Amino acid sequence: MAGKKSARAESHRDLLRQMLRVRRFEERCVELYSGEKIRGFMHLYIGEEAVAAGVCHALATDDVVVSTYREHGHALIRGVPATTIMAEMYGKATGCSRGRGGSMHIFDVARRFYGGNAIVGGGLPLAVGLALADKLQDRNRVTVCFFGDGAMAEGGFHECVNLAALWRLPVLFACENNLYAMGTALAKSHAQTDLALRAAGYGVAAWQVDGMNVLAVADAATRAAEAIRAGAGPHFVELRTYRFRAHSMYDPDRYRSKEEIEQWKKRDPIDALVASMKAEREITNDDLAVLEKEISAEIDQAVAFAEQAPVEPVEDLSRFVYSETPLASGGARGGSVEAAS
Amino acid sequence: MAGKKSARAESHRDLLRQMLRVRRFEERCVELYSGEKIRGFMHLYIGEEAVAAGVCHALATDDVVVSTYREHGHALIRGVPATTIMAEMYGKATGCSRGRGGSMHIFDVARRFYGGNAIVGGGLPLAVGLALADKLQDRNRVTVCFFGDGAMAEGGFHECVNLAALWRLPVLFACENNLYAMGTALAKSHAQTDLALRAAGYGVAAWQVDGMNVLAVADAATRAAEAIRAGAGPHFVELRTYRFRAHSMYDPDRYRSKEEIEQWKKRDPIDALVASMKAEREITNDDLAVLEKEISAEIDQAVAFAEQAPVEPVEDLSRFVYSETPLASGGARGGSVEAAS
Amino acid sequence: MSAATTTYREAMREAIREALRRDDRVFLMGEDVGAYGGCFAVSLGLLEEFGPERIRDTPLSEAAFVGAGIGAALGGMRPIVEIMTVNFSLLALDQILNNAATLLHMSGGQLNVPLVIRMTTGAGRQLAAQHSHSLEGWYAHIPGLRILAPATIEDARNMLWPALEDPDPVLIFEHGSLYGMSGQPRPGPVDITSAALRRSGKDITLIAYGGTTGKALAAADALSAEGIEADVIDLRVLRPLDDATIVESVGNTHRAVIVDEGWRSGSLSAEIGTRIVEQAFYQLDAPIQRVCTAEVPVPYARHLEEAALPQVPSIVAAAREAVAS
Amino acid sequence: MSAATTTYREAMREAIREALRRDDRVFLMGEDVGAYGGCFAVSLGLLEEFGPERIRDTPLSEAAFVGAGIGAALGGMRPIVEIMTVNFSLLALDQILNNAATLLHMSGGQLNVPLVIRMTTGAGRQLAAQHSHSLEGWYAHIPGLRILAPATIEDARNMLWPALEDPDPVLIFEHGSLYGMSGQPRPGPVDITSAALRRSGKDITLIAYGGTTGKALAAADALSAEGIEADVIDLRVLRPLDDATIVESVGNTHRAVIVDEGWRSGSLSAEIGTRIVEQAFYQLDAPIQRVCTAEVPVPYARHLEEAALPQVPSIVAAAREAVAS
Ligand SMILES: Cc1ncc(C[n+]2csc(CCOP(=O)(O)OP(=O)(O)O)c2C)c(N)n1
Ligand SMILES: Cc1ncc(C[n+]2csc(CCOP(=O)(O)OP(=O)(O)O)c2C)c(N)n1
Ligand SMILES: [Mg+2]
Ligand SMILES: [Mg+2]
Repeated sequence: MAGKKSARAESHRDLLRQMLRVRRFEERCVELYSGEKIRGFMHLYIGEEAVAAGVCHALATDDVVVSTYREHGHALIRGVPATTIMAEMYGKATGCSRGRGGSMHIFDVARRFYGGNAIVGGGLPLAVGLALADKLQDRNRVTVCFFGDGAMAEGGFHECVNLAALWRLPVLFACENNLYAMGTALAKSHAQTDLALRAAGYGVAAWQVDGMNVLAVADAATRAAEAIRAGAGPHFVELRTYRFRAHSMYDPDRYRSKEEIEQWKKRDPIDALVASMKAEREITNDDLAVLEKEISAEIDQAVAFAEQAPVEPVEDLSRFVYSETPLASGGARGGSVEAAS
Repeated sequence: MAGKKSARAESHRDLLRQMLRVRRFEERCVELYSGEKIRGFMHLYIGEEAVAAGVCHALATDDVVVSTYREHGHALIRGVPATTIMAEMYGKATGCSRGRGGSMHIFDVARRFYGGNAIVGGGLPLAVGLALADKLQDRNRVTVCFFGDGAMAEGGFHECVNLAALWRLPVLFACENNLYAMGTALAKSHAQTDLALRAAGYGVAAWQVDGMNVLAVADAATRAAEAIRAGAGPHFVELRTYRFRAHSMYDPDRYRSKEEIEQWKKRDPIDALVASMKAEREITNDDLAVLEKEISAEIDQAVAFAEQAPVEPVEDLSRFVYSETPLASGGARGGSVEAAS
Repeated sequence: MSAATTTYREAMREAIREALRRDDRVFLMGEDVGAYGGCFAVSLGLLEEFGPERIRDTPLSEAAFVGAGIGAALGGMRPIVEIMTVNFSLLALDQILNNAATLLHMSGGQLNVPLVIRMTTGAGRQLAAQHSHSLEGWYAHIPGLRILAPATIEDARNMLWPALEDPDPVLIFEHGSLYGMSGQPRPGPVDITSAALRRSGKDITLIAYGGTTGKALAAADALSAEGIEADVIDLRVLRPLDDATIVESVGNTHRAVIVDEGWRSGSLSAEIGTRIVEQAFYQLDAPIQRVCTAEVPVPYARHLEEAALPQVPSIVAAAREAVAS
Repeated sequence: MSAATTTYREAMREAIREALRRDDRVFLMGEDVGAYGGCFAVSLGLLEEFGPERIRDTPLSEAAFVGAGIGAALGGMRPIVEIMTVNFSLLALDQILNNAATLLHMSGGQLNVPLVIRMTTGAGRQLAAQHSHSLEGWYAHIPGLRILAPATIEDARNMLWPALEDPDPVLIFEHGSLYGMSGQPRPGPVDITSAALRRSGKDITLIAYGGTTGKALAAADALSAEGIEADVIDLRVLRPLDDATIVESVGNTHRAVIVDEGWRSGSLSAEIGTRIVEQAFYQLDAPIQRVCTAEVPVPYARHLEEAALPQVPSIVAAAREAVAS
């Protein structure tokens, strides 16, 4: 019993750590953006941390994550080092994408993190294909695809959910419903605003989850991932959440009221988890201070790493347009060639 | 009572006439295709006539029809003359599209027939836009858009139904579910094969209708069109039907069994209507013979028209790429310019 | 009527406002054109002025709302459809090519599509590969379309109305780097058929459009300091191309540099280069030079992005080489 | 190993069959590739041989299944995705450009996309405007892609395997008029990097690819009867272009005619024309001629369609003019 309880506390501490890492990392990003260290489009996840933390909690190391341009949170929690993410946003050679991607294009194949996609809905078919590859190669993995409420209006969403359902692929569709697509409120994007119900129309198991409650997210994602691993086909979770910040650094946030934002901030997922952990005596203020300090150190290190990193030589501009070496030959997995013919 | 009864009989006779016109017209087209008078892709509607007849029955003259490449039936019933359709398929200058469109691109703006679209799903956004124009200009019209079960897998379908529902546009989505998209059976296209249910997921009123029963189709379409005219927003009807012929003239029809086809032929919509009219003493064999003769004459005339028609001069190849005359100036409807500003 | 100082962005907004006032068939439709004020703030304030029926926010459904614009044009309206950026226009390309550009011909002259589509194009703001395309050259390949690229505040202000009066579909490409440009536009009208000679020289012709026009002019200034005088042509209209202006200039200068932010291979520069050889071969004294974007997905890092795009020094160098040979 | 008589269609089928046998990561996916036997019967019989997992029918969802092909390639498979025809590929163009072609660069070299996409292209069968596009020139504009256009039975038979071995995305364009062509292919391998000189002359270079290669060869025969001897280049690879073969030939003949079924403006012919001027300007004795498709949506009526497309007589006429000038 004590063991179970402490395991629970451990898992809560881990979820808290992950959310806080994202929060603090992005707060630093805001400063760095003002200082013009980071450029281009940058989309913050602040307020939505429970979603990435809860969903990734359900994943095994070889599961796959496909994300959007609002992906710092997914990437950090998935294990992409803060150093290489930061260096990427600095446009440096040691960035995870060698400075070619920036904030919207974090990739880390070793962590099975497949981006970072700046076309709304653009990652969905990749997720379907990655899951298809797993299925065809008999690997029992889950592919999670994050996307927003706005993305669900794109035709590609419809095609992909249908395809995944038709072929019973191991995809977890994780819809981050933060109620806005840039300045467009949910009810102006969708005739039917119950997004889980919409997904259920494809014959996919679909639930709505309180995306401000990391424990609820983790539970739902775990349940979905288990079902997927058991062969139940794709699942869909609608994670009701809210971004506390503007859509991007350019957005003057004209389309929603200060009051609405304040109301949602009262449901800050980090505050909520801390409060419940305190009530359960799972964490003290001292623990919190230690945690904050560790995270601060991690981010300092990331910034230092990015600051001192070299840039790619301009002569390498054209690298990676085409591959420099052939891939392993088809023969490598040719053991079943006879079986196939 | 007698008046009502004879009105019903009249309407049945009209429905029968329309279905028969399509059937006989296309049977002639098959001969002409073999004789290489008609070329390119040609898709026959034989077996599905109840759908076009029933749906068009519900329309007023200024309602709009948007169709597919399988549109001879819609066009003929909508009032596009058999002569100009036939001349079009002959590639002649007097064809409704001046020989530039062929079988897949019948247009007749005077009959408010907006094609003829060979990209699966390609007509859907046009229908949404035509309906939007009606709404913005306060015209109480219905726009019918025909499309197939296969088309519902395209992302464009999803976007268009959502948009029409969101903006409550006067569109009647008429899904001709003939159970196949080329050789792909319904269950291989859609994870969820209850298509009306799928449409209902967008918050659109949606019904499934027996598409082999022209009276059922006419009733359903009338009900939908009335609701649309009353401002109830878009409606969706799934018309369960079957094509008796192959997908196109090139299709060897390998993907379905002869038995299945024969089973469906027992439900021939023309035979069914004739039988019920006979039972109701609404038609005699003599009446039928007269009708057949009239239709035969109409088609003979269409063929003669097409045969003797001139072709477009080659020098006119580049006409109609850009307009030759400006449109009526914006000032024409400028009466409300002040109101708008 | 003396012109006040304004920006390219405001000029475009004023053009939209004028159109909405002049013709009640005109409406603006696209993602975030309303409540957000437009992704690049072009339509800021128009929702308040004209209401949500005429400043119409759409869901993220590029194929559907572009196609709906085509349908609305068929139905008698004069839609201005905004695609946020050219990068997303690929999702609507089928509608643009297979319907907007084709319906008139395919219907034997029955179906006009008096539609205007506006979109932002170009790179230069560290937005990385998926947000930095310059695909106007692709669109210029499509028969049935007219393609405009306003490079000046005048053109931003004055091209929209004639585009709306055009009975056929017109696409307007606004380079993202131009919105902040300020100046005093002369009042309209302008044509939407011809290229403009923005500067006169005798030694070489620099051909540019949209976002590269300013760079070509800057290069011409630099060249002038070296004693090389350049004609600078701003194409303005990418389809149909105004061959006459190009050929006349090359006929005078005998040398040409084409500046194009598209990837070199298969960009609009290729068409212009070949037209010059077809029509002015015997006037040409040196190989044509092209200054285009390097054939890489545009990278995020500033130094790499700068290296990838046409820049003033590379235009100057190309011109020098042409003059030297 | 003496070659039996076969058709282009069968050669392509045999290539797919070979790939499926050699490598169990290979699978074929697309609309009606299975139960229907392939829209153009290329995959006829393969479903029975390899089963529905490897011969995978898809719904009408071009964006999703092409994107899924990209994802599957990332996941270690070697997908062959068939898009029924180039006309429908527009619906998947965002995936091809923004993902397939871009992921490797954007990820700093991490994400290879070893994907092959096959599609039918071209006009000539009275299929009218929406079914007659030749858009391979557009695809040849995209960095990161390799574009192939097999014009012979050998190439249909032998290009697929090296395409599958390529670590990057390869698009194969099969001209619809070629499937019935028959002959005896020499056994492979072939390269997927170079153009081929299909005929040697000394007076002029005719440059063609895919569906126009045969027309160029027929024109060369006709010209030969008049005493004009032509080099005929079959480009084979549209990106990256094999400049060397082109420049070498033009260096010998000093005259060039480019034959391209794309609409003239902005077609691949434009890029080739400009490259010739850039690289062989001083070898050129006459303006370059282009024989392309007229700038109209391809019409249905046979006589209009024939007038719209490049034909042997127009190639002959262009060559005569080039030689005369
Ligand atoms: C296809 C496409 N259209 C438009 C955009 C511009 N855009 C970027 S993010 C965004 C809103 C997306 O909203 P949602 O899917 O809800 O995600 P969120 O940003 O709220 O996380 C838009 C319109 C884009 N990147 N891609
Ligand atoms: C976008 C697109 N993809 C593929 C095709 C080729 N194609 C033409 S009809 C068809 C099947 C359509 O099926 P469905 O929508 O059910 O209509 P039906 O032919 O059964 O009436 C296909 C795959 C096309 N024309 N357009
Ligand atoms: Mg959102
Ligand atoms: Mg069907």
